[in-house]
Amino acid sequence: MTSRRKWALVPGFVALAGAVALLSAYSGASSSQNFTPEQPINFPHPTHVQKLGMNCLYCHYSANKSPDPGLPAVGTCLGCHNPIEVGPNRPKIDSIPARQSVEIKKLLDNYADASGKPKKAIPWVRIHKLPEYVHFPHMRHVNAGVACQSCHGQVQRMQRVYQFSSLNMGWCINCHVNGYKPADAVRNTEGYPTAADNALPPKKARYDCSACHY
Amino acid sequence: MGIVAAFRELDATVDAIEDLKRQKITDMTVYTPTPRHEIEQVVDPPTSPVRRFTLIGGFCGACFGYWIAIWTSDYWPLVVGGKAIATWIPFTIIGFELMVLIGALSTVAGMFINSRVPKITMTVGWDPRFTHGHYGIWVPGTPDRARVIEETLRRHGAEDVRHED
Amino acid sequence: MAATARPKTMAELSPRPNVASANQQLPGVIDYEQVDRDIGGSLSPTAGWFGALAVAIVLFLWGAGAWTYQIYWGLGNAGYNPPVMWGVYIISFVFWVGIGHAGTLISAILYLFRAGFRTTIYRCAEAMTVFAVMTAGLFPIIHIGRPWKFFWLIPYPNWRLIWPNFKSPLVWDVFAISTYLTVSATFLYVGLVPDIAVLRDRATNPVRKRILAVMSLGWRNSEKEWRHFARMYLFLAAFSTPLVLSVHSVVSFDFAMAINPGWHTTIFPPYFVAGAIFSGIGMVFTIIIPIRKFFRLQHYVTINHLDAAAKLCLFTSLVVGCAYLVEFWVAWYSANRFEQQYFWNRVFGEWWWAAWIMLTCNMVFPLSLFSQRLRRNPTWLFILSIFINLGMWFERFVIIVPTLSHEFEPWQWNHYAPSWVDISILVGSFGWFFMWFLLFIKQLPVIAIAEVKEIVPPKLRSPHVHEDAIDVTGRHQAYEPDTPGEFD
Amino acid sequence: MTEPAGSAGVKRRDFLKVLGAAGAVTTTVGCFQEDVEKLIPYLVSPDDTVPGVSTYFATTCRECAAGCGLIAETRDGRAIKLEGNPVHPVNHGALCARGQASLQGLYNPDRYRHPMARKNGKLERITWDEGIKTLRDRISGLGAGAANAVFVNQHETGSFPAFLDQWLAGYGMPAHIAYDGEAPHAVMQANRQSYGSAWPGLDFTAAKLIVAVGADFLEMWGSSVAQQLSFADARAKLADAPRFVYIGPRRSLTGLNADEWVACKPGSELAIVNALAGKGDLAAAATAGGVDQAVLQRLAGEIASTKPSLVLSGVTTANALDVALAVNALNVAAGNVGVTIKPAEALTSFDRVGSPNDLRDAVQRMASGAVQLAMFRGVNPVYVLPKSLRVAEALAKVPFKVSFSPYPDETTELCDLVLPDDHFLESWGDAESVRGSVSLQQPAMDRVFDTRATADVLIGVTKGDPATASRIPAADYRSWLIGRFPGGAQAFGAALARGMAPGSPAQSTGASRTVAAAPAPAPAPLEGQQGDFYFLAYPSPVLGDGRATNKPWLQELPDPVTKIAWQSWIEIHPTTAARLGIENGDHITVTTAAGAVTAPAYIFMGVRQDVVAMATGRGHTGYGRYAQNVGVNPLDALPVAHDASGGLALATVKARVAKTADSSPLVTTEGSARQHARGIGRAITVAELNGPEEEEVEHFAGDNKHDFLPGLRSPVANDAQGVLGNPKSKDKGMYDPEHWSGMAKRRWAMAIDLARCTGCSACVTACYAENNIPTVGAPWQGRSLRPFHSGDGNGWDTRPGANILKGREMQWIRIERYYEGGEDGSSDFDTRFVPMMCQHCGNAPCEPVCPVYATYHSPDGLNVQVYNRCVGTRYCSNGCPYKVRYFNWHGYGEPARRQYAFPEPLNWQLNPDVTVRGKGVMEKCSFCVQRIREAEHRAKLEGRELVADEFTTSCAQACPSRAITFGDAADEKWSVARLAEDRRAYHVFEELNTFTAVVYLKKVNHPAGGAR
Repeated sequence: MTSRRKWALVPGFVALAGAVALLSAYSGASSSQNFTPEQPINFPHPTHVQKLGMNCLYCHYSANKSPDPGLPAVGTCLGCHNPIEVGPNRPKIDSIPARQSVEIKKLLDNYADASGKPKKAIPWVRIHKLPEYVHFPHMRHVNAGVACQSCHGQVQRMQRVYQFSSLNMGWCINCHVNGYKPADAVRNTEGYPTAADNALPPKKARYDCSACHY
Repeated sequence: MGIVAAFRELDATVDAIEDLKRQKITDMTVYTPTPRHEIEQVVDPPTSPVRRFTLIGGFCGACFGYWIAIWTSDYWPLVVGGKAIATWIPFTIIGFELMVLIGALSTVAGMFINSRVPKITMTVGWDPRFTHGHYGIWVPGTPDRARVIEETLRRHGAEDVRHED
Repeated sequence: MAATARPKTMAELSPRPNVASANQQLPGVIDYEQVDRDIGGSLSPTAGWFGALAVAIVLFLWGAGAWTYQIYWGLGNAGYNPPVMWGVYIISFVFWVGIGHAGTLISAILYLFRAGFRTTIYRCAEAMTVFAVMTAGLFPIIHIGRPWKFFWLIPYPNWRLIWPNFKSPLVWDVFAISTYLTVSATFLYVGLVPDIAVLRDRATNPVRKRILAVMSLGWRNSEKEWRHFARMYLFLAAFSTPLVLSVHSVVSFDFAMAINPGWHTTIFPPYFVAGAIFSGIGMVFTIIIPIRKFFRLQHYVTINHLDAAAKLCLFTSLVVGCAYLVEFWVAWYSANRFEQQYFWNRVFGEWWWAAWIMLTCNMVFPLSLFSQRLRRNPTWLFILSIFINLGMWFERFVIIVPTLSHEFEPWQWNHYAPSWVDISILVGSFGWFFMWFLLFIKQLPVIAIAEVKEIVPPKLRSPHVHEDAIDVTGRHQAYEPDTPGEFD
Repeated sequence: MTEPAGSAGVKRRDFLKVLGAAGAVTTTVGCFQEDVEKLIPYLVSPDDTVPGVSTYFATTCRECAAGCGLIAETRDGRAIKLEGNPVHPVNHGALCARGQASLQGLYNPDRYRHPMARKNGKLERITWDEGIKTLRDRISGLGAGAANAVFVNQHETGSFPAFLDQWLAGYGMPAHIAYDGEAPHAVMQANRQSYGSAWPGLDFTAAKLIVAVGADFLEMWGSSVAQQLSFADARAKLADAPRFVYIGPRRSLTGLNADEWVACKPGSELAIVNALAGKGDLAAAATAGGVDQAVLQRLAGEIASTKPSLVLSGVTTANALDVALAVNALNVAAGNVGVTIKPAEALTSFDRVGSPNDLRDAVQRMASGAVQLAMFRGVNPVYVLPKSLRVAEALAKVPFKVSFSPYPDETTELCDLVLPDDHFLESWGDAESVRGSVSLQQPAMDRVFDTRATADVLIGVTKGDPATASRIPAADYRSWLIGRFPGGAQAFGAALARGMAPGSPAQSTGASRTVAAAPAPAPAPLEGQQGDFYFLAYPSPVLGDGRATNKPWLQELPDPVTKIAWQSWIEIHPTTAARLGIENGDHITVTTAAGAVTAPAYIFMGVRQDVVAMATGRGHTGYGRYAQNVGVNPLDALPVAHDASGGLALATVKARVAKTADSSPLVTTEGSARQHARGIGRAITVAELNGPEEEEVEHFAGDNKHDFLPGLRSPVANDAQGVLGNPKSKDKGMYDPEHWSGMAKRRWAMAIDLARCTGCSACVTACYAENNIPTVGAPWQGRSLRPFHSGDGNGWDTRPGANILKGREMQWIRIERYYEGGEDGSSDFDTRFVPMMCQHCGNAPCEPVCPVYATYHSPDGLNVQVYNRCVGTRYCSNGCPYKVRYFNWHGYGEPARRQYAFPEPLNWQLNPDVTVRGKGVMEKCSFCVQRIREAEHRAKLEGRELVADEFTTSCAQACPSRAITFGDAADEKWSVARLAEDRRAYHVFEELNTFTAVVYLKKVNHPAGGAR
């Protein structure tokens, strides 16, 4: 009897091992999800988006007309954070050195000269990085009504930006095949989808390899 | 608790088994260095159920082979060489190979299950000589039968009879 | 004692004769104990064995080094010469897979046919199969441009949501080869279990005994075990038979499925299977003849067995030769200019030398086996087997290289020359193969103990003349040696 | 334009590239490292560019004198591709291989990165101020010696020569010497005499007969792109096309395009032309030329009867001028002037070219020690003049030598001061290609290195000294140009958009040289010389006079005629070779009175039996890693001989040929030059063309019907083609023509007109430029450890083109050159040029064999190759009947590897839209899928459908003979759909049922005594 029970262990163990192997293979392992690097300047998205209500496209100015979303030039920052001229745009805190934040100091000290001219580029650390053999046209997605947050997460709430999505192929394909619900866009931008939104059919996209790989 | 006997000769073993069976002692285990039809004949066991494992395993394998090939091809339909998405003819190869693979493995599994290997423990009633040159008979027996059994075994020329408990 | 009746004769006990071992085969073997002694005794390592093993390991390491080098710098260091995109690696792949086939043929198909001569050589052949397929399996990986991505050929659920292309002959290969490896390895192992049990009980060294105990799965030679064992063995053989035919057919699809001249023919599957068995038997000779000599097992692997195997070898050689000729005839008859120009180029063009090596080694030399004296001459069989191995390697060379170098597009016609990397890895593969084989023959019985015991006459109470034969029905048969001096 | 943040921007770009390449491999060798990438934004975002979207600048090509218009595509501040400017009167949007490759001049890794001066024997880095000051001091120190100063400038049109002369005159220096080693001086002088302009417009379309007497008008003779466009248009008239006869000792690329070749001895052209003109004795001419009198008879008749005709001369013998004059006389007599030869539409490219005679004279003055200061810009006398002139020794006598060359060429390495010039894609300028219009040259991008435009340097020199500061009021050359531009800055800015403007550049005030060039010594008459072979040097169609040799694309581009790359060769006739027991690749030595050269033999039907020919351009001893020690220079064996016009005479010497012991394989991409009756390049004669259409071959039972469904769709590949899909299946997915994506509606296809194709190979280089194709022939890219072979000591195969010797070139599109006839060595053979690229089969044999779907058929009819999915089994290549798949044998795309094909800064050119392939991956022509997708994106953004012919592939765009047409065959609006219906249309290897998407249109032959 005991020998019989002991004997039953062996195939059981094998089956277990097989199941574990399959599961581990299926989970999208090799993804740098949640990559949260330290940036040269700790740019507070919440302040700019939520407090000042700036639009993503103000800084990422080519996201709707180019594959490359575009990064704000130092000049763009200095448009507001200008060390000399006191303009209407200029944030109050800049004028009060005592209350001037460390990060703005960094900006002004390292990347702009006293006259308010950009001095050198800010070496931002790249977070959302697709392999070079994947061609991701931002403008197609933005113009199709995909909310930035759907892929990048609620950046307007992130004190420090991190990689929200896994960005692996299955993640892309799921949306391309099953489609993107316009209601999700509303939800992702902290809105409440109306019945009309919910009624809209999901937007599908090509799942042909050569749509992204060439 | 029982008696294990070792025999030198094949015919002696066969006679002993026959005799024991005649005495309605059937719950014995026979050991033989190599499969002999003579012994199989006198023991006259039921046919091994291993073949069922083979059949079921092979059938499942073939089905799984066709299924995985067709399902994956249809899961992401990509046309190659102008061929249809799910082409059953080449998939027959997959079906066949998996039939053989799973069929064979389940056959082995069937053997293991039926003959209770692998054995974690060496049970009683056995002697190393049985893998060498000797035939053996092990009869788990109650003391009351013990004498009769030993007598029978010895009469048929058992080289050595041992009581175990 | 008097009370007992006259003991029944075996004739009365068993009306039907034991088919598996009806013919007397091993006059030199007297009883079961002798089998254990002889075969068990051959396992003690010798200096010569250590030397051979060392050589094998060195060759293997050299090949492994070459492969590492190739992975770092890219396949460019191999001799590929586009459009000859396949070279030594695929040639060796087909070669090694072919080698494997004889093992399965001998252990499975001949088992089903109840061919008695297989008993003493099948273990050796089966082991050869497993190690040959292990070797072959490496080559597709060595051959591809990004070996580290090889697992993409295996269907497993993945986050890319994309699966292998089951229409590709290469995926068929993956299935065929892995199935073949698994089944033949299982076949070898379960066949070994009773013999391991024998070794376990004979072993004196406690550590070794422990290991063998685990490997033997607690096998006890009980009649019940034997019964299921026999069934399983039968079905495994029944599975292996179509498997061995399918595997090399699938390998031949790698070529037959492409439209290239010289590849795109329906004759390929039978042609390849026959060639595979032919080459395999060649390798069996290469292996078994030295073993039989150095392990002093001549009275197990007898001249009769070699003779029978040689006949098989001759037969497959004739099949292969026929296939060669048919290819030429079809090329001529097809009136297809691509085919015709290609086959002309194969024999009289740039590759004439390879083609003629193939034809002489595989078609001409084996004809010598029509002579019984040569069939029964181990030395000649050994020499011939070397030629066969060479010839069969070149057969694959002739199939692959001339086709690719002389295809549809004349502008892209090119030559081919292997580089030192190709050669090193080829040599390394032999090292790898023999490393495993040498380890095997000194650790596990190279001849199937249990099955040999089947054909050794069992002890019976009725006395008989010692060195003469007793068939299982107890009848006495005087023995005449086939050839003088066969016992030494 | 505003620039991205200096080198940081650069780093980012090549990081992107490299990363992709590395990304493929880092996982490979097993070292996983979390490589952190930096994003470098602009400092001030430029208003006119969008990151990730190309910006285009109209400018002018300065690679040769023709001055074609360019459109430079820049991405994130880097020029990544050059295309012809469609509105330009010379090239009408086409561009030759050299023009394409000028990008590799811009990004050449061997460019000087800063000014340098010779200190204690070797060149050391200096600042620009030092450099300019040194030059200024030297000039002011000249005093009277100024009159003997020499400034050699590459011949170029536009304002700079005038500006330069003005500047020189200011210092009392003689006007500069404009040198062009490739210009046919004799022809130009004759044209000036006969037509009043150096290069009248040539209208091939108007001609009914073209006779070229050694005039290689598809190669270095004149403005090849313009001539090729016109010639292709003429040939495209099919039945009415002009018959083309080529007369000359060697059948050049132009000759191979001819219907008939009259192989005459060098030097006998004059007699033949006169005879044809009816002025001379046919029999004498025939014997002199070693040609059949009957042929000349017939030709003379043809010329007399066929009007209008076009006769061109381009011989390089000592009597070149006489020949040219005779030919012009013939044209005048035949009334071709104004019809096929249009002085009114003259090209001005060669109007003010100086003669090599002047340079020779200058060199001799240097040798005499009279010259105090020599300045060189864009000219490399040490290389381009025959060795027998001893230029190096002459230079040694000059106390101070200045070079403005941006490359370490042989001359510059001897100079004392190097002030590297900007590349024309970095600097301002103008050119005059046709009279009355200026084509402008503007920088397409920021400087790659610390270089400076020579004009600005010269201005700097004057500005630095108060005495001279007033001479040139303008701050820099740009403002100087604007200053003299009609309409000023406003008009200038407006004109830049098109790159063209009416008007004419500054004319040189022509302060004539103080010393007149002494006439050259008359060369010895050819016939009297020693030796039984004529030695014929000719400018390479790809490398010209050698100034293009430092560009890997051009080194890798097989010579259109011999298909040899990365190597020099000596052409010899099969019969002669057989007589001398010479095999292909045997090294043979050609010895002339002036010297000797040794090179591998190439057995070629296209040279006379008594001629050995050799291309210039290789054999540099310097000029950077790609040019150095590759091949030999035929000029080493040439005497200094000039024709009456002062042009360098290349066919003036006889030679002895000796076979040497050693031999080396030819670095050729050619397998078999014969089609073996496989119908790859097909031709049709005019007679057949006029005759009835041959009926369809009917198919035997069971054979698949070989004809296409509408729109080049294959009847078998139902799903693949989107039609006839399995009716039972509910969703045929994206392969359903009704699928919302609409992909399956299209079938991208290509039509190639062999009647137009001249085999010039511009498409090949264009493909390299567009698709990041690595060059693999550089000496360090070979295999490692070839035992028993000579390597560089540590075991590397350092033979130039080592990979190509193994057949590993990566030409996604290649030009196959097949011969028909001439097996007996006769001069009567036909050549078929077949551009061969992935045929994008409807039923592709490569697709089903791929185990991982790395190649498959996309709904819009592309045979897609997914690099990142490829595991490299190379099975697809075996399956491909066209052998158009190429494998990355080494890490050509991996900077860490020795074989890296894009050493910094060549990688700046890489096209960001195309993946750089790592090692172990298969690649092939993608029909420029990145352009297809880009067009689709654009259309989508503008909310419209694709417009017919709105975009095309790189090869089709560049093709100077407009032989390639790309488009959607399933949509009649696209022109390719029309061409697919042409009666000349055929598919290669149709019998294999591959249903290719590439349609070839048969070549049209005009045999002697043809249909008209």
